[in-house]
Amino acid sequence: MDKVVTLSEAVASIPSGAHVALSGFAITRATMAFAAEVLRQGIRDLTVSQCVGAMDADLLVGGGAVSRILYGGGSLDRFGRLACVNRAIEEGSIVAEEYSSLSMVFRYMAGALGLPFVPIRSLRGSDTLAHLEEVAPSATAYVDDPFTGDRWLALRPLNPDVAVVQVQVADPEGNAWIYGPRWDNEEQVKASKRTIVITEQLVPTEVIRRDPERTVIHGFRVSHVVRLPFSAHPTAVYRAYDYDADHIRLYAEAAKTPEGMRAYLDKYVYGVKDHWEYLELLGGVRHLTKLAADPILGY
Amino acid sequence: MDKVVTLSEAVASIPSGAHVALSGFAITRATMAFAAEVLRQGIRDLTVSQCVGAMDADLLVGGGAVSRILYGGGSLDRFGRLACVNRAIEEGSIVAEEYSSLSMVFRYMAGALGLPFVPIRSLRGSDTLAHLEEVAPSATAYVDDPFTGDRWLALRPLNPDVAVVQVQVADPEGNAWIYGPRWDNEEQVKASKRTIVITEQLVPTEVIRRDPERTVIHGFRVSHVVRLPFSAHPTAVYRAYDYDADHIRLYAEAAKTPEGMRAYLDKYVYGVKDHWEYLELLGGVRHLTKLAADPILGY
Amino acid sequence: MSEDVAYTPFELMAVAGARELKNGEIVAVGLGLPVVATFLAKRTHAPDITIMFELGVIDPEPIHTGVGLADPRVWYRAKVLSSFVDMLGSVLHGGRVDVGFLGGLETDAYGNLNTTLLGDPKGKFRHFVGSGGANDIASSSRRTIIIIRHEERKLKEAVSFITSPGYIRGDGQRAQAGLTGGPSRVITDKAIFGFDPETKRMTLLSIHPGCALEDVLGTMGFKPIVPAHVPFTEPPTPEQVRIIREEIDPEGIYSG
Amino acid sequence: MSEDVAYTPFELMAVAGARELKNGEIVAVGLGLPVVATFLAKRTHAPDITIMFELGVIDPEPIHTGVGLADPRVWYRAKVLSSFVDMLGSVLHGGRVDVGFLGGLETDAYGNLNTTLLGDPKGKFRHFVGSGGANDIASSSRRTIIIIRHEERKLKEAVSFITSPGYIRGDGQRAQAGLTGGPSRVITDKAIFGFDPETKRMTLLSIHPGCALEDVLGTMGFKPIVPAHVPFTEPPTPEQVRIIREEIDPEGIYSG
Repeated sequence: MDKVVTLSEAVASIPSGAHVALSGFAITRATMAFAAEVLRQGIRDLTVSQCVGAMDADLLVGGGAVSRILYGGGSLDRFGRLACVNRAIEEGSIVAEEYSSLSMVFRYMAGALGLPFVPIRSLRGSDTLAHLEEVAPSATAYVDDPFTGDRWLALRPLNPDVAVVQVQVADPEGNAWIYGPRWDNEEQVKASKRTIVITEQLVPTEVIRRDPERTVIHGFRVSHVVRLPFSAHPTAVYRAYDYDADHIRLYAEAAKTPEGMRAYLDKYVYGVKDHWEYLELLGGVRHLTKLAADPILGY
Repeated sequence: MDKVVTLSEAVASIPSGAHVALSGFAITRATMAFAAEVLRQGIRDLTVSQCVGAMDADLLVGGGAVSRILYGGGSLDRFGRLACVNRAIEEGSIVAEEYSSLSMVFRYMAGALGLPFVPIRSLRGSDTLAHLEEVAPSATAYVDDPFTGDRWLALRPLNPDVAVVQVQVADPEGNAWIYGPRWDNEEQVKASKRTIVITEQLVPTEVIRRDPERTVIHGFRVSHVVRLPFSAHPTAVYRAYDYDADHIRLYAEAAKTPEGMRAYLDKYVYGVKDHWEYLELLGGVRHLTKLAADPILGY
Repeated sequence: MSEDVAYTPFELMAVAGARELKNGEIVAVGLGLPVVATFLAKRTHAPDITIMFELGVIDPEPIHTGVGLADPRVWYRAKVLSSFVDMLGSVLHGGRVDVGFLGGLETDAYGNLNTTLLGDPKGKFRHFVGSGGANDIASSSRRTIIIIRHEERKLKEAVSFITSPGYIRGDGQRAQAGLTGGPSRVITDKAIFGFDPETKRMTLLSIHPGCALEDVLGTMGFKPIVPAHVPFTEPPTPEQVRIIREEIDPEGIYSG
Repeated sequence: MSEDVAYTPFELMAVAGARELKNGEIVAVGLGLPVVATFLAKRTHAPDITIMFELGVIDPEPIHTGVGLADPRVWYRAKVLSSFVDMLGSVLHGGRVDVGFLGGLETDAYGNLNTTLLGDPKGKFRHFVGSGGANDIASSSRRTIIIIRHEERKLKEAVSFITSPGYIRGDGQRAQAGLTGGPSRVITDKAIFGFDPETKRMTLLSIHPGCALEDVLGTMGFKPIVPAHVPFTEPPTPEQVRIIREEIDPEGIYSG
């Protein structure tokens, strides 16, 4: 079944208020083109989740599309903080459920495996848990190990409405491969009601059948497949292109103030019709060619 | 760290009474050379486990090395039943904890992830569970979902003393790749205290670093690496060699009676000094060449 | 028309099984006739079916017949090669499987399946294959379809050992065990059965062409619910028979 | 001898961290000095160390310095590229990690770490990176080593927010939270600290060459336990400094 559509068609399938799991990790495989299109379409009141906060979540929060975030903390690595997310938390303009990387991925895993809950050693004794119990009292509970009687923290399964995942290779059905570490992406996809795959390379299913051990996303879980080059820009896609350090610095500087962020959005999100215009604004083929990954190094 | 040893050295590390998780599934990637060497060394009183019983467990039981088996049922596919396992169960000469494939792999998974227990929907309402509660009262319990109050069956984590896994590619540290479906092998390795890797191909770590997404067994979990060709014979190793249908038929016929099994063991296990002599007894290179897998088909 | 087509009872069973599958459904299958039925559906009215084998295989396209799930022949050209946790965990236990397709040594009036042992579990018995993924599939699929030979010893009032629960002994016992779903059809070489919505007892739905009601009832170990009017099963079409014989099971191993 | 070697405070911290690692140990590290220290140990006295990054990376051999764990530069030549569940689940929560190597905004007398916020959690505060895998590593590693700048605002009697628990407020509170392990060392640019076996309060173990006790105590926000005799920290060897400068951090990003 051919599920290939344009980015705007895929984004249009997401209603305001939906829970969207994002594939980004800091400055890599972040769903940037997706986030920009969400803002252009005026989708609002989203819940976004990911184990480690990334630039995609920061752009969505900066554009006012998010009312709740579930994440394990995050940054732009050495480029700086997730300024928009942090400011929104400090101002109380979004509700932030803060976890750790493992407690987030265990919530996705429980959702994926159909477990009613999952016990975990993390979070206990921390203010992170104390804060979480305030903002999301139904996300955690305590359970006694029926074998030893020991008390354990239990996490509620997480089942997002849709996972949006940036991959290197996919076929028209949505069967997809991810090169490099996959962090929480497999569990996000398996826990979500459906998945939107955004891929660098679109290949015939014939190619998938040649190396099926690599297929970490099953086609039947996928509702839309979008083939869009540099759709994670300015973040990196391993074996495809490197992060655009200059642009991330420009973003990090702009995001420090609401005014700066406003100007960034006006120019790079609202100032362009779509991702193709965005790429031209950056300098088109000439600029993007500089980011192409070395085939051996992968960056 | 170089962990490459001979099969007999690796087998000698296993004390009688140990719990050994085996990588076989029916007639594929069964640890046959390992099982034969266990019998030749006179190791006894083993507990063996695997999600689906395979020819390796049947040979070990037929040779009297097993006192307890944990498995989800099994057969030699269309070649017949696991005659030795079934006979031992019927005679009561071994204790059989029978599960389903998922409940077995969930026990391994809980052991791998350090979960104190794992809830599951399977087994309830079955005589399989009723029987399990008799022979292994401490393997299961009931737990209430702290979020909904629903009652769930809970499984105790499983942590075998050693996993023995038949792979296609490994390096001297034990980093290993498995081609084809991996069934329960990843969870067996991660749940076990240590792992013995038996590989068709021994490659430099340099090769592992070229395709690290394939590394499903981490070197640090491995105590011994054995490089031994056709070490799963007569079962199949995907992309290496096909199963030896004639030999499996010969085995299935022999295994139907204790006398037949005795004769098989005397000839193919005790009648040879080691795996090399076994391969010569089969007909050496000339016979084995017929089993070599087609590079495209994988069998 | 199709009346003219010669077909074997197994071909009819496979076709009847295929008809139960809707396009787009996710199907968990063991080997044998269920595979023939599912591949037939995928090649005819249900091209978007997803076929799943428990050990970690999705949508293979075998060109040789295998001896079982462990045979690399049945993995050929798969889209996914993964693991039990992926298939039985994230697909099945995760609630994604629409249909579980099962066979067995014996089934009973409430669709319970026995693949474990025959005889007296406490005394003398003969032990067989056991569950594998069957119990998991029977417990977590939205519905299950049972394909079994129509013999008195295989269709009993109560199986001697419940490996995979159907409706247990009726009376909401399946729900009390925390299970939803349950068997929707039992397909034999003489008839097709469903289950009474209230009592969950097996109910005769159709009789295969050429079989008589007495023959159907006289060769089973219990009395199913028999409605006033029982139609004949729709026979296979020439195209369905051709696909089975030429494409799916040319060696006639499962449907010959 | 080593007295002659010129080294930066960060190089000394990295070397002190490396000395804490035994050969064959499994080490979970965040980026920065912990990585420099771990790579140094692996290239010197502990070649069989296994290095793990939470997002799914084991034993990489980077040839370029990365900006963070998400930078493909730090994944280069890894032996394993997998996932959070594999690393933080089966390796860390599964009980295989010997040492967790952590940094933070601030730590305190009981080795609790704050990477979440500064200010009043209930009122005006500034929010930072949060936990990532830090809380998980602090909760499930056999022991943790903390590397942090020696400043009054970073070494407090009690952190303003416990992101990753050390011994909490002492008195067996860590065990009461169901946790074993805990911090074993705190390495700053002026001294090395351990924890009192009984009270779990931070205890001065050694002072770096060139620092005075008054200087060490005068620049921290609480009073650690100070034994009668406090030795000087062993300085880096010329070889250790060479390896850091030429092989591990040639651009001096972490240790310059």
